[in-house]
Amino acid sequence: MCETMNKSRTVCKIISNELLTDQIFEMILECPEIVNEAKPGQFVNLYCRHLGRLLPRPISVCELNKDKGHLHLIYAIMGNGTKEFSTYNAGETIDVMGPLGNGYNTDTVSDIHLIVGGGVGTPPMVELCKQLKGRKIIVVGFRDNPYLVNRLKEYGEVYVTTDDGSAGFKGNVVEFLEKKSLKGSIYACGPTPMLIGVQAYADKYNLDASLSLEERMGCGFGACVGCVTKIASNNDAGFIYKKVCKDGPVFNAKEVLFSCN
Amino acid sequence: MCETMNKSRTVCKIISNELLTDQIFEMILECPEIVNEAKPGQFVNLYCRHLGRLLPRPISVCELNKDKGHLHLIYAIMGNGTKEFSTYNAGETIDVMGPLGNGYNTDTVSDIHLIVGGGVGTPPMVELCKQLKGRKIIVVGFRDNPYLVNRLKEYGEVYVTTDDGSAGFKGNVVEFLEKKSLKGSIYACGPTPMLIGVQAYADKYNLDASLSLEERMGCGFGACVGCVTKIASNNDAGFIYKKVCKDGPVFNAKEVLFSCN
Amino acid sequence: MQLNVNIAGIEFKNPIMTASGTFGSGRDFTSYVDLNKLGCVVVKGVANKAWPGNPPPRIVETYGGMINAVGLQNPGIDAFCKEDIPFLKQYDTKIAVNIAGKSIEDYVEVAQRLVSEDIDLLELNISCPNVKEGGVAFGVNPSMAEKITKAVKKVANQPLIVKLSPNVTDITEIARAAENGGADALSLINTLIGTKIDIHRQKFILSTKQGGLSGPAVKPVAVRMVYQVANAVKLPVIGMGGIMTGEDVIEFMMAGASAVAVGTANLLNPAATMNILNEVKAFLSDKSIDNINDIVGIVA
Amino acid sequence: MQLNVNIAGIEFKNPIMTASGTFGSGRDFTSYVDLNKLGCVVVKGVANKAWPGNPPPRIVETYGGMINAVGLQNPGIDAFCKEDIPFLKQYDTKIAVNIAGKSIEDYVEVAQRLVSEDIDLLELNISCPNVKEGGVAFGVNPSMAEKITKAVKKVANQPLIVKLSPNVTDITEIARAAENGGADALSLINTLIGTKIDIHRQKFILSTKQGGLSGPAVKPVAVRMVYQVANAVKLPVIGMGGIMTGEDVIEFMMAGASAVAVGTANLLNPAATMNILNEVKAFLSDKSIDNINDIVGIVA
Ligand SMILES: Cc1cc2nc3c(=O)[nH]c(=O)nc-3n(C[C@H](O)[C@H](O)[C@H](O)COP(=O)(O)OP(=O)(O)OC[C@H]3O[C@@H](n4cnc5c(N)ncnc54)[C@H](O)[C@@H]3O)c2cc1C
Ligand SMILES: Cc1cc2nc3c(=O)[nH]c(=O)nc-3n(C[C@H](O)[C@H](O)[C@H](O)COP(=O)(O)OP(=O)(O)OC[C@H]3O[C@@H](n4cnc5c(N)ncnc54)[C@H](O)[C@@H]3O)c2cc1C
Ligand SMILES: Cc1cc2nc3c(=O)[nH]c(=O)nc-3n(C[C@H](O)[C@H](O)[C@H](O)COP(=O)(O)O)c2cc1C
Ligand SMILES: Cc1cc2nc3c(=O)[nH]c(=O)nc-3n(C[C@H](O)[C@H](O)[C@H](O)COP(=O)(O)O)c2cc1C
Ligand code: FES
Ligand code: FES
Repeated sequence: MCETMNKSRTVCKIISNELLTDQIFEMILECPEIVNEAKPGQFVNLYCRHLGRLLPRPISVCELNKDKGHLHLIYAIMGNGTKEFSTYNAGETIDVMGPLGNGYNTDTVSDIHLIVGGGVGTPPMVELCKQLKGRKIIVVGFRDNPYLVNRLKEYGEVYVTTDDGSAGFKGNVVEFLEKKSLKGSIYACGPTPMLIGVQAYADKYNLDASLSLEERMGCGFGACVGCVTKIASNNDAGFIYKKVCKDGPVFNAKEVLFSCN
Repeated sequence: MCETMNKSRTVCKIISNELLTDQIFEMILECPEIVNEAKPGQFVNLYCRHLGRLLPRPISVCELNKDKGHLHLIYAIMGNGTKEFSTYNAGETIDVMGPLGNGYNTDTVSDIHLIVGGGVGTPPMVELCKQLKGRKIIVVGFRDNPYLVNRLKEYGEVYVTTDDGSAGFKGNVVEFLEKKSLKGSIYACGPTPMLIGVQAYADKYNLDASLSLEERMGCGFGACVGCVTKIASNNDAGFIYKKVCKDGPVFNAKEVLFSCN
Repeated sequence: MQLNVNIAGIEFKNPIMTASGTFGSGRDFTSYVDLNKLGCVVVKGVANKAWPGNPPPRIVETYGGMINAVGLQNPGIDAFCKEDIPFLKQYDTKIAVNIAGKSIEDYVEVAQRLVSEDIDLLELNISCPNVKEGGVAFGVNPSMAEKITKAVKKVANQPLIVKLSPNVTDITEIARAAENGGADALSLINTLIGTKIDIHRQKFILSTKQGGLSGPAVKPVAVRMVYQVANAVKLPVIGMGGIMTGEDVIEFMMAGASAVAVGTANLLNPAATMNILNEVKAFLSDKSIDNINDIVGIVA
Repeated sequence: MQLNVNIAGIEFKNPIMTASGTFGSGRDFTSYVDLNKLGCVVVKGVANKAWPGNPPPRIVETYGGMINAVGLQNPGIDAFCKEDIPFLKQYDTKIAVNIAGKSIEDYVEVAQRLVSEDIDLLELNISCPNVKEGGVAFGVNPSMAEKITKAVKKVANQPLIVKLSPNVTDITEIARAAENGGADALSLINTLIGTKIDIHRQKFILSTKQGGLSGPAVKPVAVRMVYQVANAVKLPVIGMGGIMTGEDVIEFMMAGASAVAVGTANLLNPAATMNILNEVKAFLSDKSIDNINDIVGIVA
């Protein structure tokens, strides 16, 4: 538990902040303490300078460069906060807190690791692939423009899907898993509809699956009980709310109850 | 009237922003349009970047460099907004609106112009002295550290007063006027207690006096009716409220009713 | 793209109005704003006689907002009719006159005086927190609100908007009272009562101790109240409170506002209404929404 | 420099408390905050039984603030007594338990259950806007407020703070009702009801449509209400609503608060209370104020 609790808000230097592809940026931060501690699947809080925007923006650890003490983050412009981040320049600073949450278990022994990323759920897969031992099959889906594909290729076979068929398989990642009937221990991160599909797939073929969830956050470190998700339980209601920021963001697929379940 | 009404908020480049003396900064902005139009005694609105701080900070025109299109402003750190300004660097930008208000009448023919500045009421006196024709006696008062004295010396005899006697005459500017029984057309800017003293002095010796007033502003261009001051009137109440930002900030001393009058 | 909206039988070319007291009668804005492009100009509150307003300081900044205690300084209805109506009639926009008063008789007198003037709407300000002697009392008490609405409606020649106070336990109660009194439309919110202390001088900053809070800080409260009121009455609702962008306009309209008013934003940037109008248009065209009326109250 | 304050007979080492629901029971803060340095920890609202809380999304950002609709998720009083009280008793600070309920009986049950527990104060939350079935109704109706205060006071073994809602026409009315009911102190403000719409998806962001607005945006309303209440009752007042800095603490105390609670700021920076405490000390020493109690209500 204490891996989420060590660092308060700190000021970090921006090493670079570059456009990767349409609306997608990579920001590299100098923060050796965070890098030393962080695990794949954990995230950091980024804070805006616009002091009308008080709440943290949670962004997953994408890659850790322990030698340089560099933290790589990849983010999509989704609203005003991420738009603001995209205007930051190298040499400037940003307020960061982390690492936060519980990441993926990277000690699992499995014949095949099935890495499944969708959209901005893809970035955390880079550090995960780096740390996982064994054979990795990597399936990443995008609406249109794929990114990170070459970086992922260093760690295993990579399959790309796009909604519009402009690159790789036309369709979504779950359709691709079915089509190729891929089996293995699943590690997934992406939009909720994708995670629901992955959960069903894992259930159908009785595969282990770890899902990284998203929810709106007030604090990111467990204090506000804002970021909850339904987790199956034996109580009367059949569920309890657990905190995505602190109990997750990675949960066992077996225990997650999506609201349409 | 239309001199106050031409320019909306514009983004200006900061040429320099340097500490002059304890808590006092000079900011030079590149804004040829404003410089071309501005008159001594007018002011500009500066806007903070901290978007929790929405209202303008009115700052007087200190000096106009028409050749370069440079506007010189001198400001004291008085609160969070001016503290924020003091952190800005050359090359960055700031939102500015102006010139605003009605400045001093610089066409007055008078044997002697008596220029009286107190504290951060001193900066507007630089451009005023530059533009006024005729003999100028300049009296400037400070709590302790004087500034701008050398720049003012280019335009006339300069007398300095300090509250603590650390430089020049020990006492305030009005005491100095009395002591030297200085006479002439008065142009004054400074804290309210000083202006009240100047008003009384002008009245006693029947001198013309223009006073530049300060009030908290919501807009700076006449829309909110927030920045009013009591002006003598023949109505039942004996006064009407006029807008400092638009009807002033410079008023004839004869018509100003300070609240302790 | 259809932007025009209809409030109580008056057709605005677009839903962007100015909030009373933040735009004067438009004179200070002519270099920044083409008044012809506004849906409606709502003028600063005007009373039967000239009012001096409160002593300064009248304005103080707060986090994401401001507090004002102007206290309805105004030249009185006669001066207003003589100077401001002819000025505004030069422009192709609608005119709403915001009425201030200290007693029912005061309000009625102003409405009466406007019977034969060429203006489009009346807005009854029963919610100004900055005048001790009245106004606000009408806005927080349902039976008073109904009574004053009735009295003004009886003499009024133009459709009557009643402007509601947010400083109440249940705004729908006051909204229904105004509806029962015969209001043709409702506008909300006026300012929230707030204050700020100068901790160095150990005193209130405003001469009146407290004043009215406006600006983006209050928007969540305003949108909530617009939603509540739009779902409680049949009257068209004019939404305001913290509008800074075109997206804010869309939010108010989706909550149930048929038109909106821009207030504090005018003070921070005199060209605000024009920027906001452009942003509204851009949003609609981006989402392929042909008629802005289609989004009114779409969120339920 | 004397920082200690006394609330209803309980001596705090300084006036800095945590606002209920923004600090859990302190566990998530131990790496950032030395709990021994706090005047008092006010824990997250606890009910007679475990409550699940509202579905997500529960949180949304607004300009200078946030809206929450947590809905008082809590493990119930038994789990709380077993786990949280022993945890907090490790520290040299005071403990206030914030009580949530849906009926008078619920509230009474929790107070009763705490009679023999080693805690210092009770805080009665009759102002949570996020639970449909009750709570808030007690906070907006004076006779209900008095009744519930009386009922809880009758069984309570610790001094009773009553926490007031800002969503009322006249907060002094509710304050006096709580005083008449036997409250030992009052705390205010709870959150303002507000909402935000996702204009792209055309729906409310929060699962409950509306929630409670907090953060610096609401401070002017909070300071105004603290001033009003402190001047209307004899009870000590605990001020909160948007405190971000030591200067904000001073402002609340000058308005009449005998102690203050830091809420949303804890979420934005877990070390907030410690920074704020240092800023308070710096202000007092800068102004040569020896006893913080000397500034309470100094602005009149
Ligand atoms: C654990 C976690 C890890 C994430 N990792 C990444 C990542 O690596 N790369 C990436 O591009 N995005 C990631 N996201 C999503 C990212 O946090 C949001 O896209 C971002 O907060 C949007 O902020 P905004 O100001 O641009 O949007 P706005 O809509 O303007 O934000 C308003 C508020 O809503 C919150 N919000 C909006 N969308 C989301 C969302 N999808 N999830 C959580 N909060 C949201 C914001 O944080 C903010 O408080 C992650 C989210 C979570 C919960
Ligand atoms: C016409 C005019 C010309 C001025 N010229 C100069 C100048 O040349 N140099 C200079 O140093 N100062 C000048 N001032 C004063 C300057 O505007 C204030 O010191 C400044 O606004 C304080 O801002 P702050 O954020 O640091 O203080 P804060 O107290 O944090 O400001 C909070 C709010 O109060 C307002 N405010 C606070 N003090 C004053 C004040 N004295 N006058 C008006 N508004 C105030 C601010 O604008 C802001 O809206 C002038 C004021 C006026 C009205
Ligand atoms: C400086 C100022 C003056 C105001 N004067 C009036 C007024 O005369 N009559 C009125 O009904 N409302 C008045 N208001 C309230 C506004 O019309 C509006 O209801 C409120 O400010 C909320 O909108 P905003 O947040 O966009 O400013 C005034 C507001 C401000 C800021
Ligand atoms: C996430 C969150 C949860 C809250 N939960 C409670 C609660 O359980 N009981 C309560 O009395 N107040 C609760 N509040 C209200 C706060 O205690 C406080 O009154 C309010 O947030 C204003 O203070 P602030 O602006 O400093 O946050 C909660 C506030 C927030 C932001
Ligand atoms: S974001 Fe606050 S508990 Fe998770
Ligand atoms: S500051 Fe708005 S009228 Fe002067």
